[in-house]
Amino acid sequence: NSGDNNEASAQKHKIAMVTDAPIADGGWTTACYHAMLDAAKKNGYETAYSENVKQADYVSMFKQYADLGYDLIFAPGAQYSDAIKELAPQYPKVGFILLNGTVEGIDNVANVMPNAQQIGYLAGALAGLQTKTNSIGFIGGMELDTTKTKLASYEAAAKKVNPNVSVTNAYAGTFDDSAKGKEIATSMVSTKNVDVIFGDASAVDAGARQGLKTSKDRYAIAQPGDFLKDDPETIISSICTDNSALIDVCMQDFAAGKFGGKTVYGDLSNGCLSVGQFGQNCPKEVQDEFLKIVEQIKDGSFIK
Amino acid sequence: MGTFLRMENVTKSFGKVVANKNINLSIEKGEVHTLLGENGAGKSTLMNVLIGLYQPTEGDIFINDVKVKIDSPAKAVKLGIGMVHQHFMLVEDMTVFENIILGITKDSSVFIKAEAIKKEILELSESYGLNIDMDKRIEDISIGEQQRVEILKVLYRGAELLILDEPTAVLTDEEAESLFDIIKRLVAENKTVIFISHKMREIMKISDHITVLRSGEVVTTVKKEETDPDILASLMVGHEFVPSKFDKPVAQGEVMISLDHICYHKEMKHSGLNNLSLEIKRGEVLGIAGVDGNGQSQLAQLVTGLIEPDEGEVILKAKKISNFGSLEFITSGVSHVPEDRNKMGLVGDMSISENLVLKSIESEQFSYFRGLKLKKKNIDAYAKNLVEKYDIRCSSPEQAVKNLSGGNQQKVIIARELEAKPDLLIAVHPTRGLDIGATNFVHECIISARDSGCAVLLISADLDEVLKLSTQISVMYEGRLMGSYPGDNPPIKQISLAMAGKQILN
Amino acid sequence: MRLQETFFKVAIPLIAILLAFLVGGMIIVAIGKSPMEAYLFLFKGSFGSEAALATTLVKATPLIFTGLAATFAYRCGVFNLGAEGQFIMGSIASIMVATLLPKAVALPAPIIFIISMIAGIVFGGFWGALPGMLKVWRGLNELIVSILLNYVATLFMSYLVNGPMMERNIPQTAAVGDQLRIPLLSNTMRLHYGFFAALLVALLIHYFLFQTSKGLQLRSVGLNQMASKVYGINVSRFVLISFIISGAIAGLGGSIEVHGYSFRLMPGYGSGFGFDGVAIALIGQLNPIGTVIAACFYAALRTGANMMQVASGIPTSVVAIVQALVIIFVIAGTALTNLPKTKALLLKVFKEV
Amino acid sequence: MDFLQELLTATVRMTTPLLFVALGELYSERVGLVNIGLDGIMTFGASVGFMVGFFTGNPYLGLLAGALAGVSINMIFAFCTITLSAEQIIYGMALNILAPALSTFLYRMAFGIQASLIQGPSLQNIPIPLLSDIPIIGKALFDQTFVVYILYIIVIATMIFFNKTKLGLNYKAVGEYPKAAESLGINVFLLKYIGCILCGALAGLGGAFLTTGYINTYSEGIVSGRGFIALSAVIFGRWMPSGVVIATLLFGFSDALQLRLQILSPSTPYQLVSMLPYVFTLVALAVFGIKKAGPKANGKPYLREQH
Ligand SMILES: Nc1ncnc2c1ncn2[C@@H]1O[C@H](COP(=O)(O)OP(=O)(O)OP(=O)(O)O)[C@@H](O)[C@H]1O
Ligand SMILES: Nc1ncnc2c1ncn2[C@@H]1O[C@H](COP(=O)(O)OP(=O)(O)OP(=O)(O)O)[C@@H](O)[C@H]1O
Ligand SMILES: [Mg+2]
Ligand SMILES: [Mg+2]
Repeated sequence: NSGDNNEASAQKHKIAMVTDAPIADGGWTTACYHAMLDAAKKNGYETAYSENVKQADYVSMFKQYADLGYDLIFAPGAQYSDAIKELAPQYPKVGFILLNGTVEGIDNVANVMPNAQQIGYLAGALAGLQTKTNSIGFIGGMELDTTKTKLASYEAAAKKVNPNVSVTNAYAGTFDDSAKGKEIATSMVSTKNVDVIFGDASAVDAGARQGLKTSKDRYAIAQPGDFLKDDPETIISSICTDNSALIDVCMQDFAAGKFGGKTVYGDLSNGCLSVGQFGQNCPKEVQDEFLKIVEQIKDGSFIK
Repeated sequence: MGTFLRMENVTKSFGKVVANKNINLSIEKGEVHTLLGENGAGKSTLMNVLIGLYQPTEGDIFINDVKVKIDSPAKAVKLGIGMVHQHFMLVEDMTVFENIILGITKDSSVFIKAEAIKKEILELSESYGLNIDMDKRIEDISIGEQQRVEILKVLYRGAELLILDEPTAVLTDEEAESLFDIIKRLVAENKTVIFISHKMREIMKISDHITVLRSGEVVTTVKKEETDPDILASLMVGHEFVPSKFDKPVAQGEVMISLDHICYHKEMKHSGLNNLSLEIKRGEVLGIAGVDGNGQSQLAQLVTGLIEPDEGEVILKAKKISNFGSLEFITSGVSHVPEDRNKMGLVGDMSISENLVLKSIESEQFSYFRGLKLKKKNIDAYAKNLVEKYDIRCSSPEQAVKNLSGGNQQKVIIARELEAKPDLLIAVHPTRGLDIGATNFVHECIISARDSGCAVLLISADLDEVLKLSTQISVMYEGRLMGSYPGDNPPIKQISLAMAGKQILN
Repeated sequence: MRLQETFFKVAIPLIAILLAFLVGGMIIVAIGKSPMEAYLFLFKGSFGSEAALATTLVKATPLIFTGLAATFAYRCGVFNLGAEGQFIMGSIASIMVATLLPKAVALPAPIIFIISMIAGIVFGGFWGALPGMLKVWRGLNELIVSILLNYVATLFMSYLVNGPMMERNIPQTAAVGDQLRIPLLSNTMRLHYGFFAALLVALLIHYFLFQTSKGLQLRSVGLNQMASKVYGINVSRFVLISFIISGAIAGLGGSIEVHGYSFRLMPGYGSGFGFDGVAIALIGQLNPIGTVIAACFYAALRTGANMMQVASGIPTSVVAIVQALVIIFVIAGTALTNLPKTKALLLKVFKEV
Repeated sequence: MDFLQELLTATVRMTTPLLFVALGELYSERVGLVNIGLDGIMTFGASVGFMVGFFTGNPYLGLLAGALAGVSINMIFAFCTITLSAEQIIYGMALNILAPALSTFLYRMAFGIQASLIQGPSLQNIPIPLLSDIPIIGKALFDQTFVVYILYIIVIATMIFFNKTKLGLNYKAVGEYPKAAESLGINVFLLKYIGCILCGALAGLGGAFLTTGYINTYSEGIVSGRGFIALSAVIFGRWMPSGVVIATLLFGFSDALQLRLQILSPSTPYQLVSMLPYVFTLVALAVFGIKKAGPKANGKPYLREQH
């Protein structure tokens, strides 16, 4: 039976992910799930997941996995911090990986932080270069901390490369109503003549891209995967976040017995962040200019 | 003439209640066959079996000697059976016209050809003397008018066999007469009628055969010529039956209630009140005769506080009412037997005992601390007592009121209202649907209330009843009172004329 | 006869559950898992241990409150589909009192706790009063008003959680302080006393509905408004008050959830509780005690399902399918026994036996 | 000008799924069945419609499949509430649990967990000559997909059905007083089943429109409460086809407007702006008032041989 701790660890390590969204949201959650799968494959872990978990149930879900002898528990968001804080001390042998959040002072918690600022810079710079109407948009799902950071740096970067640009933003209030994404995009186009949109709202983004398609010369910057083939006309490029590298680091730490108590950052320099393929509607000049800026962002010289 | 319809060993039970037991009945083509029986004897149930609303637990039905299985009313319609139900089958939110044409498949058109059908119905209603405004909604017309709609409905369908379950309960004699004319015409056209009524006079007048039911079983079937009302009454109740007679002393008591030039929506002739004044003294029964739908409902609602007059004053126990609302009237000792027992008189889903005590539940008899804890034992005992006293036929006082027969539902209301020992009793069609024994009993109750000093306002479409009980009689017509007549030796002719609005006396 | 009837009352739901498991089992087999193991975990997860039982009862607590709120309104003949909004408003009131009041004035914890409960009751009652008032005074359909108010309450909570009451850049409010939390039964039985408060409220409502005059009158209003009017009952007042009380019950449920279990508000808080409550009230046959039992049943399915999902790795969707099947079959089973035809059949069978 | 036209186009687009579902509910409620499982039926229609559209490459087949899927899942509701006379609210809830779960299950069986949402074929707009050139409203009303035109026809047919036909009258009578209807030879059970079939088909279509006509992907939260809004719209529309059209248009319009306001005033918290459609409706309701209570027998189980 899977409840037996020693036996289980003697065989194969196990990692479980708990998420409040559907695992197949075609955005953030799916990306995290695939990251876990990739890292698990590399390190020979068994995986499990629980989706659509309500916030009130985080603790009991973590606990159930811990009781079942899981070695690592992966929590993809700052909203899991409290639950981890409550439970981690009770299960010192279990490693908790917290993505996008920080819990300090507990040894068996590893914080994993893709650099949201860099993501915002990348998207903002590209949008600022691409726009012809000098009006760009940003769609958020919920007002998460990382979302706000991305928005702020998106705006800063865009203004830096194109001082005349204005940024419009909207929150969908959901990550999974793709129809709403379409409406937000079309209204951004019609009210503010927005021509490039960067979305941070999973399934909503897919809808937004379809909204953009209804007018001419409107483009999207996708994330967190390289989604170009989904819509090569609308997408000019993707800002890719590869969390698997970060989870991989955690797994290796775990094997080496030095897990936790620290924050693992992910950015352009360690390959966690990258720029995806360019779409057919992204002019060569823009691409060249942008790639230069990517280097500046990487070495920290873009905005100080 | 052969046997048109035959029921063989029909039994119908609802769970443990056996409503019909081994019924054998044969009905000839072109006759009027009357079913007679006490309240709860099983008449309606048997007819509901015939129309396909209920499935018999056992037994067979034959039409023209062919065995039929009537498993739905649709089947019954196909077999040419139509029924006027005791509890109306009218959709309240629809107009009279819409109710009449519901379910009709006379022509094959998809759309409703309103103009043509209306004309047809109008002709029909005129030829039978059943006048009714076809564009009014059922909600807005009186019980009497609803009855007329029900009759029109079956007539328009042109059934071979018509079942009329107490169609005359709320009709005036004159209206009943025209219904009898209709029935005669139908029979002349070789149609068959099953008629249910508690009124002996009507039964003796219209029937060819009479089948008496008692406790769900057939007692006997007799030819009208070979029987008389007394024999029938005894057959029905199982012992000899002598109706009571009442004297009519002149009332000396103080005035309980007086209405002074009351107006209420007087522009709506039939459902308004126009400059109406009256007073009722203790020890007096004021009978209001009239065709239902001439403002009687509004009058009853006014003197029970359910509606407020536009003009005029209501003085109750020498106090001018300023605050209308039924609570005010109830606490002043007004009891109300409302016209529509299902809608206004009873909470069908509650038990008999709950319905009996609901109005006085906060009295010391039924609860501690004005309602904080019910005295269940007292309530049970009280209900048991009333069930016995008023002869409410039920399986137990815990039975839901909606499962009682129509007559027994009425008895529950009578019991509750009279036990409150009222100073003023408003009784609207108080014996509607009651059998003769029960009717007699209710009459005795009303008179004994009168004798103990209660003032009574009796509103009834049954002129006999008004004549029998009233010490004073008025007639209502189009929202007005048409004169006042003594209860002793009343001028029946004048009253009848006044009911038709034909004569105004001073 | 009686005995046999009760036997059927118990047997039919059990058979229904078995059937639901059977159908669900086929799906589980189809995805290559073992249904026996899955169901074992379902049971283990809901009743299998003290901890599991505690979780079940803790989860049942808010559902009991929203279920009672629905029951109470239903009994007065009005549909309160707004228990979710009222629950949320009650929770908002409590979280405000519990997190802000101690900062403003120094009051002993029990006093703050009581103020918080009252605030929950008042806010919930107020949110329930709105559809009540609009129904009584403007003739509006309470169903639609209460649904719309759910959305407003949820968005209002989302606003607070993301705006003025946000804590540490995470969309959630600050937590209720330790001394304001409802104590647990014991360390092994991690069930807070709020559950017993829910039981108490259920008993009170049961007493009110069936032992007091106002309860009788309320039920009569629920069954026949016109007749109740004739009986001298002030129907509008009953409708309004029952809405307020219904809302207050839900609001109190919110307060207790905040102080007993969730300790803070966050996105998605309370979602679905209102509709679950209505279903629970109906499954419990609009009887307060029945409502408690139905809520526990519902909660057991939920917690057991979590365990089943985690332990046997069955996807959440399949778990939800099994849950829905259980509800579908159980209610269908009871409905089947209530049909006149089945009743007659049973009667016959018993006669022959 | 452009803003207005675009606002109206968005209104029509956002109203379409709502109106489909609301009409379905209208057919259900007028025959006495309150179905609160609309979200579930829609979700099932959306997922099945999407999958069929994807695998056949034909969005029209997707629509058809969505309607059929809606009908089939609603048969659970129909059987339990009509044949077994069970409580309607419970079965509505049950559909809301079952159908989305079933959708997810089938969708993942078909596609697994992909990195991004699968894209299917989508309906193309078919501008109607002349009509679509009418200023302002022309484009909004007559440069739409095939489904929207179908919807116009359904609306008109529904109005005629309820107001002019015999069957419509009988149908309404069943919702008001089934026993009376039955006593007149109307087949209550049949009409109730028809009501469920229509409700399932229309709600399924509404869902399928989301994934084939509105956008061409399926995500698990795609329906997001639209069923409940449609339910409210039926009540707000006083159980009349024309009323339902107006009510859904009001919801659609205020939602479209709300999104635009949110974009025009980014400093106002979006939650407060999002409240607008609901508050707007509440105020409209309070001002106009509704005295009607809906079909009398609505929500009540109908048992033969019982009072
Ligand atoms: N649906 C039902 N469920 C249970 N009992 C019923 C039902 N319908 C009728 N009964 C019972 O069957 C018996 C016969 O009722 P029925 O209505 O046929 O009487 P009736 O002869 O028509 O009386 P009345 O003259 O008062 O109308 C009554 O005892 C009644 O309580
Ligand atoms: N016009 C109406 N509109 C709505 N409900 C009605 C109407 N008439 C009667 N009812 C309801 O129908 C129920 C009883 O009527 P039903 O026709 O079933 O009795 P029945 O068995 O025919 O009675 P009986 O045996 O006395 O003739 C009552 O609860 C009443 O409230
Ligand atoms: Mg009868
Ligand atoms: Mg009867």
